[in-house]
Order: sequence, then structure tokens, then C-alpha cells
Amino acid sequence: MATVRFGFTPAPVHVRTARLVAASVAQQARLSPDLLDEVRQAAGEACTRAVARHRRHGVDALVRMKFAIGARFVAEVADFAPVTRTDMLDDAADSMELAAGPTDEDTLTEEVALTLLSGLVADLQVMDAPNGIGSTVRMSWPL
Amino acid sequence: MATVRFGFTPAPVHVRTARLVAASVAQQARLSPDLLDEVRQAAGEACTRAVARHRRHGVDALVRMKFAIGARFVAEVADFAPVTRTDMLDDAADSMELAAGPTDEDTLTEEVALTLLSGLVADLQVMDAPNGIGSTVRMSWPL
Amino acid sequence: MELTIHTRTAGTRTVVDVGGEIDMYTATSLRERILQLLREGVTALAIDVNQVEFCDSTGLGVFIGASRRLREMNGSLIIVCARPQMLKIFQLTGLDKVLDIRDSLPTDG
Amino acid sequence: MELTIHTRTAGTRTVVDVGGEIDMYTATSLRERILQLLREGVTALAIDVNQVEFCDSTGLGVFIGASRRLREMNGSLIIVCARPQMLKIFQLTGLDKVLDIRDSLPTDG
Ligand SMILES: Nc1ncnc2c1ncn2[C@@H]1O[C@H](COP(=O)(O)OP(=O)(O)O)[C@@H](O)[C@H]1O
Ligand SMILES: Nc1ncnc2c1ncn2[C@@H]1O[C@H](COP(=O)(O)OP(=O)(O)O)[C@@H](O)[C@H]1O
Repeated sequence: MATVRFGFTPAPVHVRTARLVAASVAQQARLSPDLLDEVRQAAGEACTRAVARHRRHGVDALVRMKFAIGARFVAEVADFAPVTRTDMLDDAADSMELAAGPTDEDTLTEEVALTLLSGLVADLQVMDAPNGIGSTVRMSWPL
Repeated sequence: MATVRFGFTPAPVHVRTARLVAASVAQQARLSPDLLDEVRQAAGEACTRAVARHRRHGVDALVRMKFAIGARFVAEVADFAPVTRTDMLDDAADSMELAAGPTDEDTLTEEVALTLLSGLVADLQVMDAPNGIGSTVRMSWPL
Repeated sequence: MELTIHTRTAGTRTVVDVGGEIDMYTATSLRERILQLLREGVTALAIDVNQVEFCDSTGLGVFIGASRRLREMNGSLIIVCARPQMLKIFQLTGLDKVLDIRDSLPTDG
Repeated sequence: MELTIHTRTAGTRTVVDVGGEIDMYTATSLRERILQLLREGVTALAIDVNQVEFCDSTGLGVFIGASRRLREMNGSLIIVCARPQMLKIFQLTGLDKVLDIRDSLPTDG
């Protein structure tokens, strides 16, 4: 099974490269061309959410993205920001909550990103680290 | 200083993504547009050499590429294949040696890649790991 | 691809034409441009996203923020969008029910 | 971008027209095509690289291998190249002194 990893200092500019990487790796894995835009957007959203979380908590550690090419195409994006109680309650807010919701930009971005991911990706898991530091977005698509 | 990392299972197809990553990271670091093709080719050559070395020695470990964006734009590509005596003697062969040289494809690729890198990149270092496992190509360009 | 932002007037409404990619890297300049218009007293705003090639959650966040601020000011925000790719992300997030999205600018401005 | 390989005849010479990207991923198919021509008895070969967008060391390795094999067979290899980007990598490696590189196909085939 092939693995591709991409890690980056949590800055918005690198999320663009992350989208390129996701689309390139997916294309070379021969993912259906219909799914390429979805993978590109989804990987971008997961990285955007991770950068927003690192920024909100002042965490400098690299955001990590990993692809596994096997029976399915699996993408994982891991952040290393503390998991707060609010994060857990607010997972994938509905649109009314979003419209009325947080005014802090990074928190809003995190919620919108999760809501968009929930709508976009059929196989999506968001896992908080057992020790409370970091969360991972795991997504997969058929090959 | 910003860091971007890219790691991949040593297969030729991922070298294409590695070139994309190098060009994208260099462009976003605002490297002079004149140098982008050179960075793309050089990062590709270093990764090609690493994949050839892993393949020749049957090493499955990921090839690693790392970019550091600071006073200069620094790219490092690390492999994890044993350093053999021949490798050291054959560094950056001249064209007559290449033409008469090794018939095994991966060895030829390694030598041509190093020769090309020596011609292409002004600030180039090739370092063998002190323990004899792995080598790193380090290159830098002005920002 | 970089973001382009142009402002024009249509009747009594101020229209912001956006093109390119709206993502975490470019959204700040769009947010700043809109805040500046609100500070200048604009209360009837339209954002035309028909030339947008890519938009992520950060871009949606800018629309949500603008909509919220204009509601507080008793102003109004119209999103002009006929692009299927953009409509899809409004639908996926349910924002099509919260934002006033039209396929073209209303003729009354 | 994928590699394209077309074969034609010009006088007594077999010409392989190559286009796209020659890299570690695509070089194998070019190498195989050339070996097949040699097995079929071709001894006068030209490789036209004027439509090549990108070529790395693996591609150069294919040219070196073809040149070496043809020399052993008392055959001849011409590389047709007028593209500055490609000429640069031949010069950087010194292969311009080892390979017979011409800017167009000689009229005697
Ligand atoms: N995307 C990535 N970018 C950079 N480094 C990474 C990335 N993913 C993992 N690593 C590094 O690789 C090593 C192995 O990480 P680990 O989490 O055990 O990998 P895996 O997720 O494959 O089990 C760690 O030391 C970590 O620093
Ligand atoms: N390009 C890369 N891709 C994936 N993982 C990497 C990469 N570079 C480093 N790592 C992982 O990150 C961790 C830190 O590696 P290290 O070599 O100490 O980094 P550095 O080169 O920054 O000192 C290691 O566990 C290694 O597995």
C-alpha cells in the first residue's frame, strides 16, 4: 500500500499546496475523475480547519496530511491543538447555528469547514485524540 | 521559519507530485519566477535519485523531502538506502563516464541525476549518513 | 489563482464582483473590503460570485459575517450566484436557506 | 502530462517522435519502444524531442542507453532537438559532447 505524507507550518498559504497535493495524489491513484474536485475541496477544508485550530490556540507544530492508497483512497488530516468542550458540542453545526454562531473568525471557519465536510464526504470521521491534544479528520473514497 | 514536508512511498508516480509541491512551495515563498523551473527540476532529480536508490536496494521506507523558507529557500531530499563504496566514487560522473558507464538503469539514473544537479544548482551538497544508511541532497536558492 | 475584487454601483445597491479563488489565504482581503464598505455607510450590498473559481469554508464565513452585520444594521445582502459549483457548497452547508441567493442582480437594484 | 510516442520513417532512418513529459514514471515506455525497434533490426535511429515539455535524468538515461546499444551494433543515433530547455540539460550534463544532437533531421535521412 502506497503512502504519501504532507506536513506544513500552519499558515494559510500552504493550504493551497495541500489542495494541489490531494488532487495530484488522487489522480495518480486513478480515483474516478468525478471525485477529484471533491477530494481537493475536502482535503482543503480539513487543512483549513486544522490551520484555524492551530492559530486559535497558538500552536506552531506542523499540520499533517496523509494519504493511503490501497483498497480505498484514504486521506487523514491531523492537527495538534487542544480539544475544548465547545469544539465537541459544535461539530457540524446546522445552518441556523452557523448564521447566528461564533463571531471569532477561526471558530466560524472550523464550524463551517466541518459542516461542509459532513455534506461533501460520505465516509467521514472526526476523531479527538484521547489525551485531548489534537484531532484527526479521516475520509475515504472508493478506488 | 516556515517548513513544508513531503514524504512518499518510493514509486516513480509520486515524483510527479513532488515536482508540483516544490514548484508550488517555491512560488508561494515568492522565489524569483526565473528560478521556479530550476527548483522544480532539481527537486524532481533529487527525488528520482532517491527512488532509484531505494529501488536498487529494495528499501520500502518513505523518501522525504523538506523545504525551509527563511533567509534562503532550502530544499532537502533524504533517502534511506545503504551508501556503497561505488556510490561515493561515482558522484557526479562526467559525460564520458556516463556514456560508457553503468548499464543497470537505476545506477545510471542516480549518476545522471547527480551530474545534472551539479550543473543546475549553485548551492548543492550531497551528504552520506554517518552510519552508512541514507544520503541527503541539500540545495538552496536566494529569496 | 489570486482573488480579484471590484466594486460598482447598481441603482441604490453596492455590488462587489469577486473572481478567482476565495480561500483561507485570500479571504482576508475580501473580508476587509466588505468591512470597509460597511464603515463607509453601505447598507444595501450585493456580492457577485459568478467569477469565483473556488470557494472554501473561509469564503462562506465571510458571507455569513457580512450577512450578520448587515442584518444588525437593518441592511440587506444579496449573493449573486448562478454557478452550479458554488450553489452546491451553499446547499451542502444549508446556507442557501439563510442567505439571500439570486441567480442575477434584481433590477430594482 | 503523459508521454506520447510515434514512429515514422525518413529515408533509411527510423524516427521516434516523443512528446509530453519524460520522467521516471514514463521513461520505461520510451525505453521499451526503442528496444523493440532495435530488436526489429533498426540501426539508423533518430529521436525527435522537440515536443518534449519536460525531461529528467531518467530520460537522459534512455538516450544514453540507446546510443550505447547502437554504437555496439555499428548503428547510429541522432537526437533532433532545437528546444532551448532540452539543450540546456544536454549541456549541463556534457551529453551534448557525447550524443549527436542536431536541430533538425538531416535530409540524407
Ligand atoms: N504528514 C506528515 N508530515 C510530516 N511528518 C509526518 C507526517 N505524518 C507523520 N509524520 C512523522 O512520521 C513519524 C511517524 O508518524 P506516525 O504518526 O507514527 O505515522 P503513522 O500515522 O503512519 O502511524 C512521526 O515521527 C511523525 O513526526
Ligand atoms: N518529509 C517527511 N515526510 C514525512 N515525515 C517526515 C518527513 N521529514 C521528517 N519526517 C518525520 O518527522 C519526524 C522528525 O524528523 P526529523 O528528521 O527529526 O526532522 P528534521 O529534519 O526537521 O529534524 C521524524 O519522526 C520523521 O519520521
